[in-house]
Amino acid sequence: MNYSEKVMEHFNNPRNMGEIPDADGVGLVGNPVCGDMMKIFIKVNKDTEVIEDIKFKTFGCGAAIASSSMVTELIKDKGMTIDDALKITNKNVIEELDGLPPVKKHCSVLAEEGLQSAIEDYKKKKQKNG
Amino acid sequence: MNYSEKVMEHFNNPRNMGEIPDADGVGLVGNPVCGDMMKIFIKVNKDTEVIEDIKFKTFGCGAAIASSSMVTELIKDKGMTIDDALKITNKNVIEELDGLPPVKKHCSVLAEEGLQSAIEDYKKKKQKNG
Amino acid sequence: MSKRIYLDHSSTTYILDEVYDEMIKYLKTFFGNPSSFHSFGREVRKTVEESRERVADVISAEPREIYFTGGGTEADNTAIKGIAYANQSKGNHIITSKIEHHAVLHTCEYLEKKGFRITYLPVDKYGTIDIDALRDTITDKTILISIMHVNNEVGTIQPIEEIGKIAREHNIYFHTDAIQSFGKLPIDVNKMNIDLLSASSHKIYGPKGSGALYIRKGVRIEPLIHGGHHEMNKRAGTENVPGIIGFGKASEIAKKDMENNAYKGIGELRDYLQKGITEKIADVFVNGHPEKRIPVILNVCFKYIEGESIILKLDGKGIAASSGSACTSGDLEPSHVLFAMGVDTALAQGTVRFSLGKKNTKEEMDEVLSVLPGLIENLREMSPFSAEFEFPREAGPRVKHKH
Amino acid sequence: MSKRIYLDHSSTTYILDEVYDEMIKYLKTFFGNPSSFHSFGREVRKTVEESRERVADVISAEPREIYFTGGGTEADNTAIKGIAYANQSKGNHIITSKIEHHAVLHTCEYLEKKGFRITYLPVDKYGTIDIDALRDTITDKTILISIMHVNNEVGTIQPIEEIGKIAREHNIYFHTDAIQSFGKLPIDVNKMNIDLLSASSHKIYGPKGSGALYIRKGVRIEPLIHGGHHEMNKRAGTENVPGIIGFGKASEIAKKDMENNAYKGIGELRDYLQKGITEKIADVFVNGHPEKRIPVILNVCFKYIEGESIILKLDGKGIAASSGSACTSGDLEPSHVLFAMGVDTALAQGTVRFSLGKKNTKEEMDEVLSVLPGLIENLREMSPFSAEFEFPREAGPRVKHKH
Ligand SMILES: Cc1ncc(COP(=O)(O)O)c(C=O)c1O
Ligand SMILES: Cc1ncc(COP(=O)(O)O)c(C=O)c1O
Repeated sequence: MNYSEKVMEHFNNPRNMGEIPDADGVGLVGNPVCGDMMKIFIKVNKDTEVIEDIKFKTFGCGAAIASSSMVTELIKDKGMTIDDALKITNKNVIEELDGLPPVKKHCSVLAEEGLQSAIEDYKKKKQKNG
Repeated sequence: MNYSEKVMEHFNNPRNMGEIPDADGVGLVGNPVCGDMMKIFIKVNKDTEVIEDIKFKTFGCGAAIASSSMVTELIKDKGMTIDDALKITNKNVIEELDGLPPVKKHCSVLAEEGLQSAIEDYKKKKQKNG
Repeated sequence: MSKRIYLDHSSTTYILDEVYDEMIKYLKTFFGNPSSFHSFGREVRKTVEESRERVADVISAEPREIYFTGGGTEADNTAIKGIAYANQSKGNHIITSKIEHHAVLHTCEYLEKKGFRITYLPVDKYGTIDIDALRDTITDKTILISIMHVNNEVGTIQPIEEIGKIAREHNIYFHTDAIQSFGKLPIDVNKMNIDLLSASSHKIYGPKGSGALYIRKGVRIEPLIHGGHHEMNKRAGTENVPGIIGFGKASEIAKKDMENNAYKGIGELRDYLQKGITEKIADVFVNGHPEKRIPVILNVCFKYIEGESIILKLDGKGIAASSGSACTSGDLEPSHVLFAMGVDTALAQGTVRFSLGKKNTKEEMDEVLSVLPGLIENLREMSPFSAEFEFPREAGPRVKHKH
Repeated sequence: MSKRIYLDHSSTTYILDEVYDEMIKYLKTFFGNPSSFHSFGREVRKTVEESRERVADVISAEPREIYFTGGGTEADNTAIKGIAYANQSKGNHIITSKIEHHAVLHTCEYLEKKGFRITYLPVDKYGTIDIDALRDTITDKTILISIMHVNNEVGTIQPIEEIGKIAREHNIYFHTDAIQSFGKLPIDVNKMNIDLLSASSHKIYGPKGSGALYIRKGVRIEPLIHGGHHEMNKRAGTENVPGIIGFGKASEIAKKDMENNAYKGIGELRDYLQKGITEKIADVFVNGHPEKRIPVILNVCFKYIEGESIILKLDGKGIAASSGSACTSGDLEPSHVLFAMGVDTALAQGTVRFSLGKKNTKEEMDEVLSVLPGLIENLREMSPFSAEFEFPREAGPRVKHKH
């Protein structure tokens, strides 16, 4: 099993690692028992619905950490709205990482789910808060 | 599988190889189908019953040829009577050859049987001829 | 790359120079087939038989009780399937443990499909099998007990002399997978009442692709590989001659090493590393028996982070170790060994095995100790878990643990 | 000893220098376990996969269809038992031939004990299997046809393309033991409709203890050796890395040799030797097909004398050949191949196989031709048999011939 250079680069220099204390949405997916858990924090502009900040914390293997880093980078670099962000799939993550070993595909799925879960959380909170 | 030096010496320089045209007894044992056949010729002194000459012809492997050579040498060197000769067993042959590989023990048995068969033939002929 | 530090000897070792020198003669000059009758064959046969003696010597066996195989896994398969099929008329029950290597476990699971009943003995928190459970589980249908000597993940040494005694009392064959202990711990197949024993060359500084099965004389097995008359009709196939020669030489050296107490020094290094890690890093748990543990293995759980990521970080620093995490192996669950020992599964995901060898130095341990704390901290910073955000409790009874 | 002449290449070959040079790097420098995650493992994994490509290339297969084994015998066992057990629900009938290698025959005999029905196809006097008999013997319970490509004793080439076609028409798996032809004759597993193919490294100037099984993608087998996830779960056990690397390099060279028609020259030497022997020595019979025969094998019966004694005499002169005689193998009856071809058993006892290799020279053939006649005469003088005292006729029907 071999990781691409891109995966290693993101693993060693993860982008957007950390927490957002006053996040507008937080997603928590995976299970440490299965070896991967991701927490994704987003800060959303209420008017434009642009994701203005995104951060992650991940328990997991190299692919899980690199996927988290990549998915947050994709969002942040492009200044995406939550609608655009919801279009991001694990395939995008894999492509941008120059591929993942077959047994590691699920890590990119987790990144997709983590992002979606954070956005859902944001929406739920928004609804609640009126 | 390895032959002793003694076996190789007898194989390469077999003693008493050949035929005795006017033999007093001839033994033919074994079967070419099974890979070994021995023909033993003896010349016997009618009065003393000493085996005065013995020769062999053998179809077979290294052990078969060496066993033939050894059994004839045992007889000839010692000037044996047919009664003494009948006491020679395959064990003697194996010992004198410094051993035979396990799968080759039957070759020494053939030598013993060849000798006995030649002596029997001699006895039969003697009886017939009075 | 010359300054890399290798701490994965329980996975595989390099080949010693003396082993190498002997082997390459049989790659280059003496290439004959040992089954051949001519001089090219005979000159090789002789050395193959010398190797058999050298391997036998390590465990006080007779040379003709040693059968060369293509590795440790093949030896395990040959022993277990071989005894099972040869004794089907006597019974169908086999006893093994939950912490065996996959070479044993998957073979046993396969035999379950073929109508055998397998008991997987539990272990305590140190990874020692439960001798009373062993006694209780024996029935008159039990034909084989297969318990490893030393566990390859945590290093715990099993009480095989006791097990051998029980097996002998009940007239049951006893196989031990000694792949981690052969040449490292003293073994006497007679004193220990071992009927079959698996060994592997590449764990003791010999070449890969070469192993051996000891089969006590008189014990019948059904061969795994059929064909020519090789290895006294118990293992067909042209012999891996250089592999056998290398294994023989490695065995000879291993025996001398044991006599010279070479593993005492390695054990001290291991303890030094263990002490350093537990002192310098918080939330670290050492697995395996505190004393009855082979001196080369140090298995540690680093809480809150995952094993593969640790291995990757170490690898980036030129340090090679292995992980008990699920991710590395492609399975979904982590080590069946730690699970059997009752280690919390989330914690078990953060496992690293350091396994030491003959040439490791204190300087190398110091290097690891200087690098590791920062690297663990770095990963822990990335982790959502911490003393404040603890692992979730494992919910309810888990599904059957796939080995 | 430097002037010895080696004519036993079908038994095993020496290792080419290029193969040796590549192998020893993986004995000494690159010792990692290819399953390991760290740099020591990755650098080895890469080359193992390159070797897989090189082996695949020889038979126009895809790399992922190649599974490395511990040798040719293991490949045969894996293929036949693997297909048999995986398809038990479909049927229990296997078709093979009377002239297969023991690795196939003894495996089939073993399966007979496990409830499979085996048909052993007859061959004609040239050792070619009877295609009509093959067609006639297929039933709806037939799950596997296993026919070798080239016979190892007499060199006859089987019509495997035809066999493949028949197998495909009937939806039956086709395995071929190509251990004598791999890298020597062109093979295309797709054109020839081969589903499984066995190859062995030490027959093509690679190391012993290394083989491969080609399994067409989608074909399911039950593994022979259970354990870790190696070789895509089809063959457990730490890989024999140097063996695999050597096999890969040997395969690459063999492919080039075929492209450069290297075997044409060897065939001419073989024919030269054959011509010389038949001209200089009376009562000599050449076995195998006159044309459809691999160019490296010359199998000859010397009437009135026994094979082992010829081999011994040749060995005394520094010439290595092998014998088809019973004595050498420890069996009681000689070659099952010659028997199936209808060769008189007494005559068959006097068989010698000369098998040529890449480095044999015309001078060496001349040396053999100068030595052999005297040596045969010498043995014939010792023999009780001659034109005057002929072999006894074989009496009545013989008991079942043990393979
Ligand atoms: C305890 C144990 N059993 C079996 C094996 C398998 O041995 P091999 O790698 O030689 O196939 C290993 C090593 O991988 C092991 O540590
Ligand atoms: C036709 C054939 N099949 C199988 C084998 C067995 O292969 P290996 O020697 O690699 O086990 C051989 C060679 O011995 C052979 O010639």
